[in-house]
Amino acid sequence: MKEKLTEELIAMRAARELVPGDCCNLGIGIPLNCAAYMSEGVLVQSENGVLGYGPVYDRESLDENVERVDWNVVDAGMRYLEHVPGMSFFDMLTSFVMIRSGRLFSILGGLQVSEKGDAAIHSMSEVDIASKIGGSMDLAWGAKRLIVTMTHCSKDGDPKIVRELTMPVTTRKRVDLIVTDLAVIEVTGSGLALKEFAPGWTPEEVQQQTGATLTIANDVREIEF
Amino acid sequence: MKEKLTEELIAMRAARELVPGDCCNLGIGIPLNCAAYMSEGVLVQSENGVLGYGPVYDRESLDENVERVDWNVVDAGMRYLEHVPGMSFFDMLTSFVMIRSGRLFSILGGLQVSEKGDAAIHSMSEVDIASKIGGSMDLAWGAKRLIVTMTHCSKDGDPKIVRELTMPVTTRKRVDLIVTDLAVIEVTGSGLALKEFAPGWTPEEVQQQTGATLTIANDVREIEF
Amino acid sequence: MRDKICTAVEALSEVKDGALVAFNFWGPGTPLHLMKALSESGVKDLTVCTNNYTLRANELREQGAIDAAILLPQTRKIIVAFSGIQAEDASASGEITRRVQEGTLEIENVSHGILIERLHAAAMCLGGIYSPIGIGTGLEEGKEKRIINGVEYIFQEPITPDLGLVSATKADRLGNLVYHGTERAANPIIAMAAKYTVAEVFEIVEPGELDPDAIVTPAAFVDRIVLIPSDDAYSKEKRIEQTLRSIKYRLQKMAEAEAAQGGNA
Amino acid sequence: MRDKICTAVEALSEVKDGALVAFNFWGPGTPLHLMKALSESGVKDLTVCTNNYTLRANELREQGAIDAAILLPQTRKIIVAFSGIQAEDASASGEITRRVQEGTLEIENVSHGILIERLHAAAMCLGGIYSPIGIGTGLEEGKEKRIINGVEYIFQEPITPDLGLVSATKADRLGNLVYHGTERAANPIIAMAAKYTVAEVFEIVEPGELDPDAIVTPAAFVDRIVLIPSDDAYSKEKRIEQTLRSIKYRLQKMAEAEAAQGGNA
Repeated sequence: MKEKLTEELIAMRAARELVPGDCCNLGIGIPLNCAAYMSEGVLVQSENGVLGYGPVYDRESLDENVERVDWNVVDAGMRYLEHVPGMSFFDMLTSFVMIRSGRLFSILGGLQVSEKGDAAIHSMSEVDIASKIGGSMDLAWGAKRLIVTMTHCSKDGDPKIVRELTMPVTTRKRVDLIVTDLAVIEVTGSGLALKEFAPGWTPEEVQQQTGATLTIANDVREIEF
Repeated sequence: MKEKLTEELIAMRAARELVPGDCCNLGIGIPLNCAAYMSEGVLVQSENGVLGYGPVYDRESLDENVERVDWNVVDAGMRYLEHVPGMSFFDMLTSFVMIRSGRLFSILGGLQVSEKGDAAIHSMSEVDIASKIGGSMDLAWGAKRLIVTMTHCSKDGDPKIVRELTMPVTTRKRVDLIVTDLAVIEVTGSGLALKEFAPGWTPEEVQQQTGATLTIANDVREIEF
Repeated sequence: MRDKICTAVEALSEVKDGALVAFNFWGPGTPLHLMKALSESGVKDLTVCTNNYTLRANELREQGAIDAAILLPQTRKIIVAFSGIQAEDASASGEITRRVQEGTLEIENVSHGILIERLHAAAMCLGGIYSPIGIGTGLEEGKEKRIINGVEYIFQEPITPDLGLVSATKADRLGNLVYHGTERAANPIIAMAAKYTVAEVFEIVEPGELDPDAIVTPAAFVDRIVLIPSDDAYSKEKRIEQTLRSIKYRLQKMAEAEAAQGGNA
Repeated sequence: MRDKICTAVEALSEVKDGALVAFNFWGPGTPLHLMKALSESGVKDLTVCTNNYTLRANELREQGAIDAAILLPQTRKIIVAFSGIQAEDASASGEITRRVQEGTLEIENVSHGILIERLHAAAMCLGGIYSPIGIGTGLEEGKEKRIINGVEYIFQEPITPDLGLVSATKADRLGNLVYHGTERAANPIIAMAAKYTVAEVFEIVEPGELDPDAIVTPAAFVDRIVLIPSDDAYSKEKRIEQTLRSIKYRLQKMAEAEAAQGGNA
């Protein structure tokens, strides 16, 4: 039976889009795993007001490190951060200027992406009254390059790459690249271009699991790790 | 011959409007003199980004103090400031939030004030092409209380307090108090109220030098020093 | 000199029914001491504006952890960018659902950026702004739109808090504030946007002890300073204890969920 | 790692004709080294956006003092809040008058607050804002106005600099900047608003040497860092000398004016 990529491998592949000197915000879910695979010199940002953070304390070991942890330093997902040289703290106004103005790559999780580059990223809260928009709309709109990482299909096997979104829209026409457990797909002005596929899979099999038409790039190839 | 108040005395009278804890911006000209007469505990602001400054270096003695002067600390009028406890530096965005949002008293110089509380504060540049608006419009609009200090009449003897402005308008309906070398006049919803007059003058004499009708306050009195 | 230093009760004594109150809720930098005091103040019909409205589990709340729902009985409207309202272990969740359905509670969803730009628009005394965020999404419903230089924008009104509750590391007696780490977040913007700003701090020092280049919120923006008592339920130490409890609780829940899944497989 | 550190010539090599360039001009915090380099770069048709356009006297200019008019031959438009253009001792003044009259130079007058809010609107990627400043004054001419909640506002478009020239005390190698004193002024806002930001600094340190709480402009906003050479005409020492000369000159002029008045009396 063919294996799909693990979340770790999706994150590893997405992280490779960045080079030292780039600044980047990582959304909740798969994107958070990218931090471990980033080239040294990529500055990671979090919307509550920090740029250039490095390792994150392991939640399991936090109480063993009570003396060492700086309890005033968390990322947007409330993970405690170690101090690293070159880190800076700032207010949310500065943070959202940074986020909107095309200076950051955004790697975000996705619920659905359309062939036009629309994306459903935020979910509604458990009781479906209040939303979990958070920073996702700003991050998606303002990114230098918007990379969505997600499983290719939902748990029920429905394609998450579709012609038209059926879920609440987070952003319109902003997705640049989709990295899934089956493929790397570029969103172009003329639709979706399959650039890479997971080891052991074929472009045709990827198309079968996709709810929109893929054009096969001339240089399509297997994802390499 | 009757004396008019000196610029120093105008400044002294205007400074008395403030109590410790108040924050205040002082415009160029007569208002700058107010600093010397402020109660301790009044925080003086300058629009380039400083709050809570105290003594200003005497220009004549700057080169004797080259070692002591902090060349990075000036007010809007490019006067070098001594460091005092509680001073803070900030950017112009923060400065203009402070200026606009009713947290500061503004004491500004005036070219003309109308009976409606309009004021001409900024002049045009020497060549009459570019303006000297600076921070005056923001300071006038956003002041907790706008106090205009000026000579009662121009050098040519024309009244500077008038029915309608004839000079370029800096602000409309914002002046609260006018302190001149002849009088202290409140701008009310129903016109100008003479509150105090210079020692040796009478309300009638002040009216003669004024281009708009003054109502004489019930408690009108001589300015006391 | 007018003394800005007082207790939370004194600082909040003049807050009126119907006030719009804003605070930062994002781990460090959350004004828990003032939120608690506000919940006990008796004011009602509040509009609560916060970046995050995340409910704590009942078990943690019983141990002293609080969240914005401590104000829920006094709240008629919530303006929020991110809500974490978990039905299964936070009973306030049911109350929110019920009250929204019966029409006694309104929720306005925004993004973090929209929340901040609207607060900042208030600070600058603007009448409104054209924001690019939310075009083509549910957030544009009922809003005025306008195309400027070929780009579509949504008109956003400023949010002017009547009361800003702010959390900072230190204040001097004049009201200058410094923040450490990510506690800064929305605090400086709330201090500038609010008509009346109360800051809770862990330490008060004399003027001159704070580096004038490092002061983030200048004294002009702070109306009252409240020192958190060392034996307070929201002292520095107590907050760390609550954080550790909350992390353990979350890990335990995750372990339980995994075990349950394993059982089903 | 991409190195952001380079010379002024390298940093400005890709600036295009017609660019909108913004810089702070307010004593300390003025990017004199970069302004000089830009004046020698050959780019033309610039729009120059600065808080103050104050001309230095010829005598001081001859001794090395510069002002925004060093860019005048390359400038087609000036956006400015405060102009000090003294006809009698600054010959650039005559040039400005002549060029405005012949139509080869345009001047747009704003207030300091309007300049800053328009730069900040650009930083936030807004389409425009409704500002309360200038209602009933000459600044409302030709502008769209709107009444919101009973208050009248003027529509202001963002100002987006193609090039931001910034002056700071120190940078680290990543581009994080710290400012000292009132040199801060408009610099952090220009850094955020510009599409391409070049910072001149007096010192470059290693990452980790700047306090993360005290960094004002985070590295993401800085594209190039230029260290001012110690033998530069705009080194720290040379600036102090120029300042002292300028103050002496002003005092001397005032004394002369008083003597002349005395003679007339």
